[in-house]
Amino acid sequence: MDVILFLIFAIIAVVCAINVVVQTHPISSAISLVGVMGSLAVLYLLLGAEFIAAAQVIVYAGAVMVLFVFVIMLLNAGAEVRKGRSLMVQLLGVPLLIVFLGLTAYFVRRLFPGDVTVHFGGFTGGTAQAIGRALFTTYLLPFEITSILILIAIVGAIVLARKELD
Amino acid sequence: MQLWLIPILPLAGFLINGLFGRRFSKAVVNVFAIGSVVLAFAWALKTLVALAPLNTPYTEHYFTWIQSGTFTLNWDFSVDRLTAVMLMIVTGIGSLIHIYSIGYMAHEHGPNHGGYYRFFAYLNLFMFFMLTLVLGANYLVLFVGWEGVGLCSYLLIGFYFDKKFATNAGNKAFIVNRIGDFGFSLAMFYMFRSFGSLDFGTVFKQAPGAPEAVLTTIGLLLLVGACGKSAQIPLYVWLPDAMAGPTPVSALIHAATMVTAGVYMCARSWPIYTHAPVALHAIAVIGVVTAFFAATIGMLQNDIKKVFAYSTVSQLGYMFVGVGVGAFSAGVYHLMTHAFFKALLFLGSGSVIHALGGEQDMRRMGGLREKIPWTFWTMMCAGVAIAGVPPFAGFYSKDAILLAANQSAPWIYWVGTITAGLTAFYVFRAIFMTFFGTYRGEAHHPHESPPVMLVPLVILALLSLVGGYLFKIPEFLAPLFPALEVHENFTLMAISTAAGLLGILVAYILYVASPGTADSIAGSFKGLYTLVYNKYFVDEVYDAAIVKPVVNGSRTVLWRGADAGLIDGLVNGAGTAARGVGSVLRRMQSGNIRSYATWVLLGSVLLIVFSVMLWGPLQ
Amino acid sequence: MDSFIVISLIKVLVVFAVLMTTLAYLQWVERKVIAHIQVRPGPYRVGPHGLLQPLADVIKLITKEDLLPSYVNKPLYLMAPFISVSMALLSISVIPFGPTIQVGPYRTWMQLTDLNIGVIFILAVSSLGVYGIALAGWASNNKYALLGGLRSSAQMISYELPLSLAVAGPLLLSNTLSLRELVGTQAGGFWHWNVLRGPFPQIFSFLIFLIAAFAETNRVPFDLPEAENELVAGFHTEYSSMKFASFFMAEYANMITVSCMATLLFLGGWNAPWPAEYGSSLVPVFLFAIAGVIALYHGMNAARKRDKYTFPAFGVIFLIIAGVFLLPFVQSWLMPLFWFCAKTGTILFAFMWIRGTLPRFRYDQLMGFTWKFLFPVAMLNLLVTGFLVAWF
Amino acid sequence: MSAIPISWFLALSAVLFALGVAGFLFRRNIVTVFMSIELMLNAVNLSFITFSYYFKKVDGHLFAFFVMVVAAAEAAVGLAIILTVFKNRATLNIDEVDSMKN
Repeated sequence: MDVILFLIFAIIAVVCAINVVVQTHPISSAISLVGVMGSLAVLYLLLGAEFIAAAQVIVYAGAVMVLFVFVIMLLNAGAEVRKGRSLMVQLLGVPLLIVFLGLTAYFVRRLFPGDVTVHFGGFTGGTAQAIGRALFTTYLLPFEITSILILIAIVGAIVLARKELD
Repeated sequence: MQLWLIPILPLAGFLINGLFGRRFSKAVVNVFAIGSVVLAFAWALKTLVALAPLNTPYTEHYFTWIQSGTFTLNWDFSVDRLTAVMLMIVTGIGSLIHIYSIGYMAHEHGPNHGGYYRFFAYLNLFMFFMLTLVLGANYLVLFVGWEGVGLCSYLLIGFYFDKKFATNAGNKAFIVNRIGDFGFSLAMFYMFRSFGSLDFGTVFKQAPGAPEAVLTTIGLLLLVGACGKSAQIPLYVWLPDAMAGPTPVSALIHAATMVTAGVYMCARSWPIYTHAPVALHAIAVIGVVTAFFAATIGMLQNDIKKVFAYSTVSQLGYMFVGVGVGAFSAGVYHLMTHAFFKALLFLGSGSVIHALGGEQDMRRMGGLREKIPWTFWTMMCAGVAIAGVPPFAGFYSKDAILLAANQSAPWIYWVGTITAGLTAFYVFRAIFMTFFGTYRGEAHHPHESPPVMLVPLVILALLSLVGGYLFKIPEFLAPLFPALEVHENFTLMAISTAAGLLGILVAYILYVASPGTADSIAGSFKGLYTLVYNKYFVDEVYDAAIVKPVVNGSRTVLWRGADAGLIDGLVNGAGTAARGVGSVLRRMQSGNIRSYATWVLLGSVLLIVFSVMLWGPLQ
Repeated sequence: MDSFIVISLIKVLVVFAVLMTTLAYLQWVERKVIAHIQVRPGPYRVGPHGLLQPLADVIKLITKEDLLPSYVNKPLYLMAPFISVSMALLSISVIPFGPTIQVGPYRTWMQLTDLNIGVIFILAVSSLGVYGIALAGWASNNKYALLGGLRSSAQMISYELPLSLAVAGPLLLSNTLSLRELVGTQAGGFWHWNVLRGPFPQIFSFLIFLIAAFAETNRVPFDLPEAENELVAGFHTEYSSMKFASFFMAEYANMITVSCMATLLFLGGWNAPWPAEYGSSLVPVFLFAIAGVIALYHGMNAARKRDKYTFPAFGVIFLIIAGVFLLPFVQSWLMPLFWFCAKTGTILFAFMWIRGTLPRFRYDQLMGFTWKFLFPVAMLNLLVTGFLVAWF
Repeated sequence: MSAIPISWFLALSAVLFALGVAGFLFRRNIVTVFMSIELMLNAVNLSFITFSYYFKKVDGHLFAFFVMVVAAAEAAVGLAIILTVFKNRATLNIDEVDSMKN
């Protein structure tokens, strides 16, 4: 059951991620990305991270990506124009990516041999209560700093998007 | 007990006057400036009464100032009997001089018409730092006050900053003091290294067990600091020049309080010195040499304030002698009586100068006895006090020092006695030249000072007369310092008193009974006269031996050679090299984000590869 | 395990069927209510009192030609109504309608599934609903639709903030995220409902929630995404037949969801307003009996010919329902269901009432209202609630 | 067979991350590039959650939470910048936004 769920959503995630990269139109990419995020949320649930799963949907899919879609709609951005090029990317891009993937695969195999497995309900520490507790005790300072960061981001976004900049 | 209130009050006065004084009328400035100091005096008095009998030090902890590794330094204030004496002197004399200043500075605008509030703001700031110095419970807090009073001294010497000589004098004081402070800093470093602390209590507890070499080094380094602050040979040269400041400043800072900080610090460090006899002896020798040396210079000065400036140097030498022969309480005793009569002498001379509209040269004074009688009589009181005429203040303290010196090293006693005679001579020379004979100055009708100036004079005169008898400092401080068995010796007392009386007599003969004799004597000892009159050419020697080489060396080697050639060359070369490398490397900066991202990816891949190569595959 | 699947399947079917019917008839009720507010009879022709009107509408929408304009972005155009309606229906799945029900040997909750983060789940799913409207607006390739889509995404993101903050208030009081437990903490009478409960009654929260819910569901006075006199029909200008019906269904399903949420969060869910020993279980009996009597009375004095038969029929049905409520063995689950439906229905009625009463906001007023008024007030309310909860 | 090896999750995370990198490298539209970054962040989040499961500690969730918050802030500012860039240059092609060159 768990394996099937994992496979389904992992495949959805990968397919959507590929779609993000290959689609020429940004809005298709955006919708695909929402798909990735949604399937990741399911995987989070599988890993016992129910709060993060909900937060993933609310924050990422519900707010960040809506913002993306909103901006795409606002700019009415069309499909990508293939103009300009970078020799660097063309020469090194693909080989480097393959090397990178190979290295990560090596590390994952090396560090996490198959004896550790995941099954639903194997970890129940991800409740909203547990996260809230950690957030307001151990991680209080990062939390406060993050809130300041968000405040700065709000101010920055407003300043940047003001009409006077025209 | 809220010890912090004592220094904070003047600080508040400084902040108020310093920030808003420009908008205040003089009356308002007076209220804040004098009020804060008088309140500090009152609070200090109340605190000390409440803390009596103060057999053990009372310490207050405020906050941890520095915390670094094993080094912890607290901002603590502490009061013991020595501090109590200093507190009373500083706040009491300070209050009197503040009050006096109202009258003295009444017509003072100073540069930029900001003189009045600026003067009182600095004076209050000085009080703050001086009280911090006195109250500090460790060497660093003391050092804060030490540096702070140095700053205020600099600011106040250069009070007339539109006058070149005033700013020069300020710079001189500041720079000479740096040498002393350098010694003090080294002493603190070494102290921390040896004892791991700068707290008085901790250091003094460990001092008896420490090697003598360590203690001697620390003691000598501290002595360097004390020499700078208290104007001892060879660092005394700044004090005579410091007279460029207003007279109340000379009285408060350069006679009564700040310059005695060195004596205070040496007395405070007695546990170190008692176990370092070499350093202790060095104090005595420096003290007695300075006392004699400065007294001879003082004999021939014509500027009334210069006379008292050299006198101050000389008397500080006496205090050092007291400390140096192990009679710490006698040194502090003289510190107190000296504060009374020297402040009075300065304030009196200020009154004279005020009466004559700024005239400072004694050759153009004379016959002022009837014109300004209050000033005359109060200065007479100071004169007999400093001359060591029994039973006035100076007699007690000077006698205590000389007796102790005799026990330690008779030659110090004899030099000190001769100096006592010289002291009596030059002080009365000044008084006779000023108040006796006929008026030699130009027109300008001399007038008596206002009551606000006279009241402090009278109070100080009373203190000069009876202060030595009233405040028996050696008995008060007896529990604090190691007991020094001093045998009463009436012969020696009689000799030193006679020396003082002889000095007065000679001065009377030379400057009142038969004026003109002095000049003929000077003529017959032409060479010696010129040497002493020009202060032994010490300033010139320093200039030739230290200042010129340093300036020239800086100009040719450091500036032209090192700075322009080497450093600039390096900087310029670095710039050129960077541009050369940059012109190659900038090809990487294609302005194309995607190629940058490729670099990042390449970097991270290499990072992983390297980390594998370095640490091997994990697990 | 098997019984779990079977029961779940049955529950899904039941809820789906009931929900679809409710959706259809909600439309009828709304038309009727607004008609009566505007002093006109409303749908009247199809069936008695237009009762068969929804059926007729459905038939019309299904049989209508399904236009697919040539200039649209096809995949997204087709996906948009699907997203809308599925997100709207998804949130129903965690809403409990009542306590446990005993069917033979099986005991089950009147709820499809219970999440211990149920409240957050509903917020998450409702935040995804924006995509339907935004994509519909964009994929239609029509300026009115695009404007509608833009407006709706901005509006829904903006109003989600006060909505979430308002939800947080009762959550603080109840100290749980599970909708079931939420109701459990409010049992014992209306003074235990979160809207009135100490230490800080969530009245402000409730009002903010309602206002934000109106905006989230794009209802009057916040129906700017489809403002017909400005934007023709906003984001669904280009949609027709079943695709249009999907948006319609989504809107009404969302209304039901938020009404259920309001009931669960603030109004004590299926708890009776006062305990049964004081006769709260007789309320539905009386209500239905009175309705039945009135219907019978009208049937006897029929104004029109048809009423002679319809009114008595309704009267009898109402009386039977009243009787059913008296049966003790159904009372245990029927009473909670009744109270839940009554509360939800009241809020739904408020939706319609306000639609019939208030004019539409201007767009800048709409945004200013949420950012400058609703959001700060919700924040303040949350702060005060938090402090008081921590205090007591 | 109802348990998934933990390495599968990490492999999925790596694949998603690599796809994000690929998107960053090969796409020219600023918005898409930005979305690739979000994809990478999501991949990292998956790793965090997986490690959290592995160590049976909640800390990984907190990291993921902070990543989300920072990503939200980043999106707000980043999109504002994109809007401004588009206003000033009327292009979304990342290769044309290179005035820092030279």
